Amino acid sequence: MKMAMRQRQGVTILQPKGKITIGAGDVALRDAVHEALDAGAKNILINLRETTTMDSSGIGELVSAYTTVTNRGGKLRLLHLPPKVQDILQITQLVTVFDVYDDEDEAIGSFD
Amino acid sequence: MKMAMRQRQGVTILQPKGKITIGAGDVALRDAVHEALDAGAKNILINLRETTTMDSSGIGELVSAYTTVTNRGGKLRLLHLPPKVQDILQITQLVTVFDVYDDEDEAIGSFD
Amino acid sequence: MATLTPRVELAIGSRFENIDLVQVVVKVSLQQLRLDDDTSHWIGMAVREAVANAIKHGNRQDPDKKVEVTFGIVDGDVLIEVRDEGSGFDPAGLPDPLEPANLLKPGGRGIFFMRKFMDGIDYDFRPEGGTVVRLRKRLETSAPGETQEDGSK
Amino acid sequence: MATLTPRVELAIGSRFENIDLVQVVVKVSLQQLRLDDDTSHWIGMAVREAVANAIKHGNRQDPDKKVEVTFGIVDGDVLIEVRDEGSGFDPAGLPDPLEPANLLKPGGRGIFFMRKFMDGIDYDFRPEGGTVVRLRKRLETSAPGETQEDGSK
Ligand SMILES: Nc1ncnc2c1ncn2[C@@H]1O[C@H](COP(=O)(O)OP(=O)(O)O)[C@@H](O)[C@H]1O
Ligand SMILES: Nc1ncnc2c1ncn2[C@@H]1O[C@H](COP(=O)(O)OP(=O)(O)O)[C@@H](O)[C@H]1O
Repeated sequence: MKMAMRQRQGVTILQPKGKITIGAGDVALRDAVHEALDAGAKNILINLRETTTMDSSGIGELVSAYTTVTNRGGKLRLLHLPPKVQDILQITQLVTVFDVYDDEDEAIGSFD
Repeated sequence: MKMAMRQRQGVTILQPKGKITIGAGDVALRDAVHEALDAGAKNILINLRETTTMDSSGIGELVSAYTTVTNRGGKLRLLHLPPKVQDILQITQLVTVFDVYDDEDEAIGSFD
Repeated sequence: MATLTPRVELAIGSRFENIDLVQVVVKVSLQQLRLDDDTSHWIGMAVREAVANAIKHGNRQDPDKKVEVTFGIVDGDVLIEVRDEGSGFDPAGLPDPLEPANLLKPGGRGIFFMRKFMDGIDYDFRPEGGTVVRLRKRLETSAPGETQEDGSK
Repeated sequence: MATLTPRVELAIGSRFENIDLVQVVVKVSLQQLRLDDDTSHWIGMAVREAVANAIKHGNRQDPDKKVEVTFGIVDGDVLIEVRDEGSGFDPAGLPDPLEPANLLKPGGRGIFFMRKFMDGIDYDFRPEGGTVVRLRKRLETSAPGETQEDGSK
């Protein structure tokens, strides 16, 4: 998994590319979120467009990231869910937890 | 493996797509050559551009096709060898047997 | 579950990287059965979870301990067995990841995924040690997405 | 050849379609070693030939007979073993496919390819029946293309 990180209007946008799965992408996701928080980020948007596979460990990291960011008074939101990731959030009922966007401008605006 | 067959200036051009390997493409290649011969073809050009893998059975079928066509007074030539197929013809010294072309017009012209 | 006529058997060392190897074998094996991509995807995901558990909880990532995967067809069902060398656990006592109290827990969704993605899953603990999980998928089933949505109320 | 520390073991029924399965396992296993694509391609081709022979000549395409493939690393060499349940043959008595008299023969290039693509190949015939072919590739070798060209004068 490769992770891209950029800033836009005070929001840190993370874009993982590849698998978010046990032993590989899960750790990379955690590291990136912690790096962003250490750099002072409050609001994080994770663009999942290029996430090809997410297993239960990947979902676990997403949930951990969510609680960590929220506990620090920030917000974590999701952008561009691929259909299979959407399916997985549905069956785990995590759609009720995450705010999900299909449009980057709208997602960025939502943090105001 | 998928086989395309067309005619140009009295030459039958076969274009196998995919693997020419034991149990699959090798049989398809043999069938196509026999079909062409039964339809009256004398000169056959095999375009290997889309051949992804060729094993010893595939090479065997190519040699069989060559001898069958030649024994009937026709000619069998090759067009667009991918580098790995080229390597295989090199190590088997079959480059000395087959006439190989990189340009379809030139290949077609060679049959005159 | 009756005898499994193995089509393919695979054994790997207990390293997470090897999960991809198992998944690719499952994928190519299912291609031979001409299963549609979606069905094949969800079966592959269930197998990932089973192998991840075997590596992590069963063999505790000891690379010298093996995970064995057997892939076969019995009575029109795809059957996949995943065996480890661990000391087992009690599958009856697992928390439900959909309970509000568990919704934000980082773990505990692997076996839940296997149940959602497959038509049957059962555990067997061998007297000589080692856990076997058997995953079953009916081939006549329609899209797996439907099964999941039905099941997740 | 010393003990083989298996990284991956795979067993398949004797059907030609399963050759793709073996090749994909070899490919993914070699990717983990970060071998370059070319080296990996030629090793995969050698394994195809070994498995094709095991299916065709060894097990005579009896789908109930198994071909077992073991993939491992020993002393920096990639070692791949392919075992069948056949009755063996005499590897010493094989015609040279480069002899002018053999150049246009349809068969007889499989073992020749294995020799060209690998750094070592040897046969073992088990007393209880079955042929084992061991293929070895040194990892420090440069491009396999070079080896081939050197070899084919
Ligand atoms: N193969 C196994 N061997 C031993 N324990 C296991 C095995 N598979 C699952 N478990 C136990 O069941 C629990 C739940 O597994 P699972 O639903 O996959 O979630 P997670 O792996 O995130 O904990 C694990 O935490 C572990 O205690
Ligand atoms: N695993 C095997 N079991 C029995 N005989 C074999 C095996 N592998 C090779 N042979 C014998 O060696 C011969 C040469 O094999 P090979 O070089 O691969 O060419 P081909 O398969 O085209 O004949 C085969 O024809 C067969 O008689």
